Amino acid sequence: MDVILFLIFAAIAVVCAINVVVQTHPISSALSLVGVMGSLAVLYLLLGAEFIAAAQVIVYAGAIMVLFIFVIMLLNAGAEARKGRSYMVQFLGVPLLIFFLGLAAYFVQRMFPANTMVRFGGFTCAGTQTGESCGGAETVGRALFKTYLLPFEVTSILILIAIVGAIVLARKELES
Amino acid sequence: MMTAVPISWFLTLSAVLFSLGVAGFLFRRNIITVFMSIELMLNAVNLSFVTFSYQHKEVAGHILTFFVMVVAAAEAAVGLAIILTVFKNRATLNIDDISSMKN
Amino acid sequence: MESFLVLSVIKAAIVFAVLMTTLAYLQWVERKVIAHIQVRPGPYRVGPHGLLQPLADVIKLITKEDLLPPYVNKPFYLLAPFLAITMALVSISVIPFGPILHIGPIDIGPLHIPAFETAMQLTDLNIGVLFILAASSMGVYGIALAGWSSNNKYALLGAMRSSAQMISYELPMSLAIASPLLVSNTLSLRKLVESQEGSMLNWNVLHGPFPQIVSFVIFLIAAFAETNRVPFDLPEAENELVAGFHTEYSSMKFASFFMAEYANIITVSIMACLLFLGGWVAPWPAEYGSNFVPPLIFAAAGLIALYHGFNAARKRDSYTFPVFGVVFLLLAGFFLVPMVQGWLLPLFWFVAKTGVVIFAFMWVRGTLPRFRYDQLMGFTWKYLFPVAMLNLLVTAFLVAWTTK
Amino acid sequence: MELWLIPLLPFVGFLINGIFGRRFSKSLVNAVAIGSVVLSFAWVLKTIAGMGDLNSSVTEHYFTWISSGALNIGCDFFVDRLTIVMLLVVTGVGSLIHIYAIGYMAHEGGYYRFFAYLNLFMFFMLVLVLGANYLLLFVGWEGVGLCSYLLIGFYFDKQFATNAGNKAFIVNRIGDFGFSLAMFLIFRNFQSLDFAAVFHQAPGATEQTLTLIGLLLMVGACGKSAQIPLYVWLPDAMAGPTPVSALIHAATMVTAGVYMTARSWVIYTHAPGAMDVIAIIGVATAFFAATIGLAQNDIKKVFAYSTVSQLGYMFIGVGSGAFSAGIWHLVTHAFFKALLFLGAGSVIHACSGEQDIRQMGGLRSKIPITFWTMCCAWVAIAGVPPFSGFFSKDAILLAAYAHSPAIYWIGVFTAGLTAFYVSRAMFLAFFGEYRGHHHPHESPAVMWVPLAVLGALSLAGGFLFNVPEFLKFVFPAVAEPENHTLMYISVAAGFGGILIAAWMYVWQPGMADALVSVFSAPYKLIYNKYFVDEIYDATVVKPVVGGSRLVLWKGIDAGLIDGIVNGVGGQARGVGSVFRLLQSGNIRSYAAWVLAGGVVVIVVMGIAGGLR
Repeated sequence: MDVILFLIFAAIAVVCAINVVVQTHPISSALSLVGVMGSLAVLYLLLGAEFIAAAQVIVYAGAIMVLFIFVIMLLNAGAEARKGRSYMVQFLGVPLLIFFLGLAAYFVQRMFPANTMVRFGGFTCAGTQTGESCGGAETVGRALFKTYLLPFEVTSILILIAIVGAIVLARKELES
Repeated sequence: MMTAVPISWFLTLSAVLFSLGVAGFLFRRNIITVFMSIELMLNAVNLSFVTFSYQHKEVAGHILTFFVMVVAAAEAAVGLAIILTVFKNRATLNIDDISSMKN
Repeated sequence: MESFLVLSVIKAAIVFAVLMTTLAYLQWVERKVIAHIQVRPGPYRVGPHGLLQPLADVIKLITKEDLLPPYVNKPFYLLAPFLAITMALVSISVIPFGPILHIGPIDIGPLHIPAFETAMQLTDLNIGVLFILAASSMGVYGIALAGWSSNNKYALLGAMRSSAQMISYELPMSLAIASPLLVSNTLSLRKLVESQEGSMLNWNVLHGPFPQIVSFVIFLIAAFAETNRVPFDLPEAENELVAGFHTEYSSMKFASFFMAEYANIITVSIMACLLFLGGWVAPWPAEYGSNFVPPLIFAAAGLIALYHGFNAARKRDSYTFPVFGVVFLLLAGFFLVPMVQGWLLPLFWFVAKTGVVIFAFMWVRGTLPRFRYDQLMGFTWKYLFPVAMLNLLVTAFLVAWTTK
Repeated sequence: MELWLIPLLPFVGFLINGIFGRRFSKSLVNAVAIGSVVLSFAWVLKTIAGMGDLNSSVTEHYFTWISSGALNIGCDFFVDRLTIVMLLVVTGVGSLIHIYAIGYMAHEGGYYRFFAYLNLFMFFMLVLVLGANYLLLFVGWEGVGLCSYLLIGFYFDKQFATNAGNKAFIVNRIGDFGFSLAMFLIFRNFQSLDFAAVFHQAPGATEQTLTLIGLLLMVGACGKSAQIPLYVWLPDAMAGPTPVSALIHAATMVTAGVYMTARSWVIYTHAPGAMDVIAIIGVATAFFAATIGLAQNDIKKVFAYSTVSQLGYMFIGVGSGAFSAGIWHLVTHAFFKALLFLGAGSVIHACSGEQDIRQMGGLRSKIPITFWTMCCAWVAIAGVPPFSGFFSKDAILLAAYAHSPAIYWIGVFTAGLTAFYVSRAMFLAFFGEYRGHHHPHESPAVMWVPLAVLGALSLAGGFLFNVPEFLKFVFPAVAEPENHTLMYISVAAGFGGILIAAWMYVWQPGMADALVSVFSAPYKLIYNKYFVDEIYDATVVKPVVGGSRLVLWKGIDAGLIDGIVNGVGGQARGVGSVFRLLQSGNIRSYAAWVLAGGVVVIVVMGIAGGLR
């Protein structure tokens, strides 16, 4: 059951990711990215991270990607032009990328023996009663507002700065 | 019938997604697409965070993922604003044309 | 395992059927309500009191020519309505309609089903609220894509407007949802309702350290905007942009947008009912005779119908009203059967409360004029959002204060 | 008993006015500023009432401010009889002057700014007075310095005002340097800065240590209380608004040095050498300032030098062991000098900005209330019995006589000079006929009511507040010989001064000019304040400025530091010119390089076995 779920959504994620890369039109890429995020959300559920899954959909798919699509629609940029290709990138990038992927996969296999398994609802940790996943809103919230309170506050400042910066950048100059 | 998934599969998937993100970054010219590839990489990293979190029976990974999301949101806001401004000034989204930082 | 699957399939089928009919008939109800607000009969020809109007509409929409304009971006043009309707319907899957049922052993000839219990709900996520929020936030895509892909400036403008509006109003909506969650201290919709058990005074709108009346109002306003309804129906402001994002759509695709809108209305009304109005909880406990309210209502309705039916003045209704009257009286009797009361009464209260909220939607549509776009945005960012934030802060403070 | 409330109230006033004052109406600013100060005065009274018989001192510990190693400094407040006297003077006179300022500043710009600074000053002054250890005292000490700087330079659009502010600040730095050295020394010897601990251990320390500490403290006191050689800033400080001159540069801040010296009486009593130095400096200052005061024509300058001279008296008092007498003179001086300044302010206000007494005259009939109130201060400062100045000055002189008769005689002569120059100012301003051009007008009630109150105080202050009696148990008793002849002598000196002034400026007008033409050389000398400013400029300021310009700027900064920086930059450019070849300006190639780096890192880690 879990394996099936994993395989289905991993496949969706990979296909969508490839689509992100190969599609020429930004909107197609954006929607494929949304697909990746949705399937990742399901995988998070499989890993017992309910809250993160919900946040993934709400924040990433629901807000960030909508922003992207907005911009793409506003600029109404068509398919990208195939010009000014930098050969260095092609010749350096492709082999490097393959090598990198191979390395990563190899080390992952070497470092994580197959005896550590993921089961649905298997994510339990101290402080949660049996049956309730550790990734629920309660435990995450506790960790967020107790252990990681300071980083949390700092991120709020970060968001504020981002808002101001975005407004300053995107507003049209009044004098002109 | 419940059958479990090896944890390494998740990490491998994350690696694959990450490499795809890098590929997008390297081979795409549309600055928005490049930006989206960055988001893709971030997602891949989030997946590995959550996986490690599962492995160590720790919630810290989730917190980290949460922060990555927040940062991604901020980044998207600012980055897209920058893209808008660039498009306003140069009427292009081709990343190879935006190379005024060269010497 | 299999039993779980079978049960889920059955429940899904029931819910889907009911939902679809409701969608169809909701439109009839709306037209009737608006009509009576504007002192005119409304749909009247097709069937008694136009009761078959929805059927006719469906047939019309299906049989209409499904034209595909040139210059549209085909895949997205086709994807958009599908996305819209899916995201609208998917949130139903986590909504509880009533308490947990205990169904005794059933023996029908050969097949024997042992006693089991099941919730009047498809799935009980313990993050149900977040799920619904997520679904509603995904709903933007349908509209945005529709507007963009149909390659028409009115459509694009409408899409821009509505997605901007939905994103903007999602913030006060989420804040308004968050405060009752604080009061009932859970994210699961079922637990949410169970925390409001008892009487009217335990409903979140009245109960808690800080009655959630403010967030209830905010939630309703934001809901109007979320569903692109009057007075926030900028996306389909006929006089400005022909029909907004679904200008280029026809027949069934158009219908699916329509259904999506009504499905959203139902969803938000149910949300309001669950979050603030105590779901299927009776306004006052059964020992004070709340169980006799529905039968009385139905009986009264039946008697009125009969009276009018035998009133010679109304020729048209001389057949329909008696039928209605009898049906209502039978229903009234049905409510008194103890065996079914267990699920019928909660369902009644649930439907009643949701109906009230939905009626509010139609009432407003019949009453209020449309906002100007800048007013719309200014309203949410300048007033709604701060008030919601303040309300959330006060609630959080009081909850923390009282639970310590 | 919530001592913290006393300084906090003005601070709150400062915050409110400082932040929102710009938007407030004047009446609202007044309400906040005066209200806060008056409230803190009321709280002082309540505190005193709560202390019963005031023989036991009260210390309140709020929190540990600094704690590092042996250094452990708490934020403590401390009240004993001495503190009470200071509190009453600061808050009482302060309140009166605040009220006066309403009228005086009515037509000035930066209204809210002025009152915010004034409140801030009150806060720091009260911290200074209440602090239970040297560091907290120093905090207030620096704070009042800051406020004095801000308020002297209040008319920051006038060059001389800003210069005066800088002068005050810099000269005070010298004194503060001495003070901080003294604190280091105290901590090194007594491992604490708390008054209680220090004074408990002080008798045990060797005499030269105590003398050194005392002298360094005295340097600080000289800076703050404008004693030779650091008095030069005070006359220029009159560039500030007159209420400031009255509050900060006459009544309260400048007496901080005296307070500090009296507070550390234990140290001084065990270091007689330091005390002698203090007494000598005091008498010298008193005499020189008085002589300068003889020839000044700016009414505020006259009173400024008179302030310096009176401070000298206080130093004589504390220097000759009569701490209580010094504090007594501090109190009475606060009354009559504040009154003199406020009166001067009222006169200036009346003559619409005219400060030169040669341009006044005959104002007695035009602004009678101001005249009569100022008369009170006049008789008080001239030492006419039985008014306040007479008592305190006499107590000091008697103590000085017991200490060394020479100081006494100079003091008496100075008393005569004091009487003379104050009378001169009064006669020139109020008698004869009006020589000015503007049309004088009496000040509003909000200005003359405080004058009247201060007038009553300077008349009756002497026998109303018998400070030495009040402080009997705080300081060691000094043998004050009941010597009536000495008393008569000083009184005679006072009357003599007045009579000579009357003779020169009322009965025989033109006499003064004749004298000036006769004694032109000494007149020029004192008219130009002994050229002290010029001397300092030549000997201290110019060398420092020139040296820093030549050595520090041209040599070290431009030569050495910039050389290093530019050198590094040059190297970097050299290296960069090599790597610049990599910079194609193509983001994606950069990304490719980053990827290459990542791959290398992974490989290295794998080889090194980091990835097990």
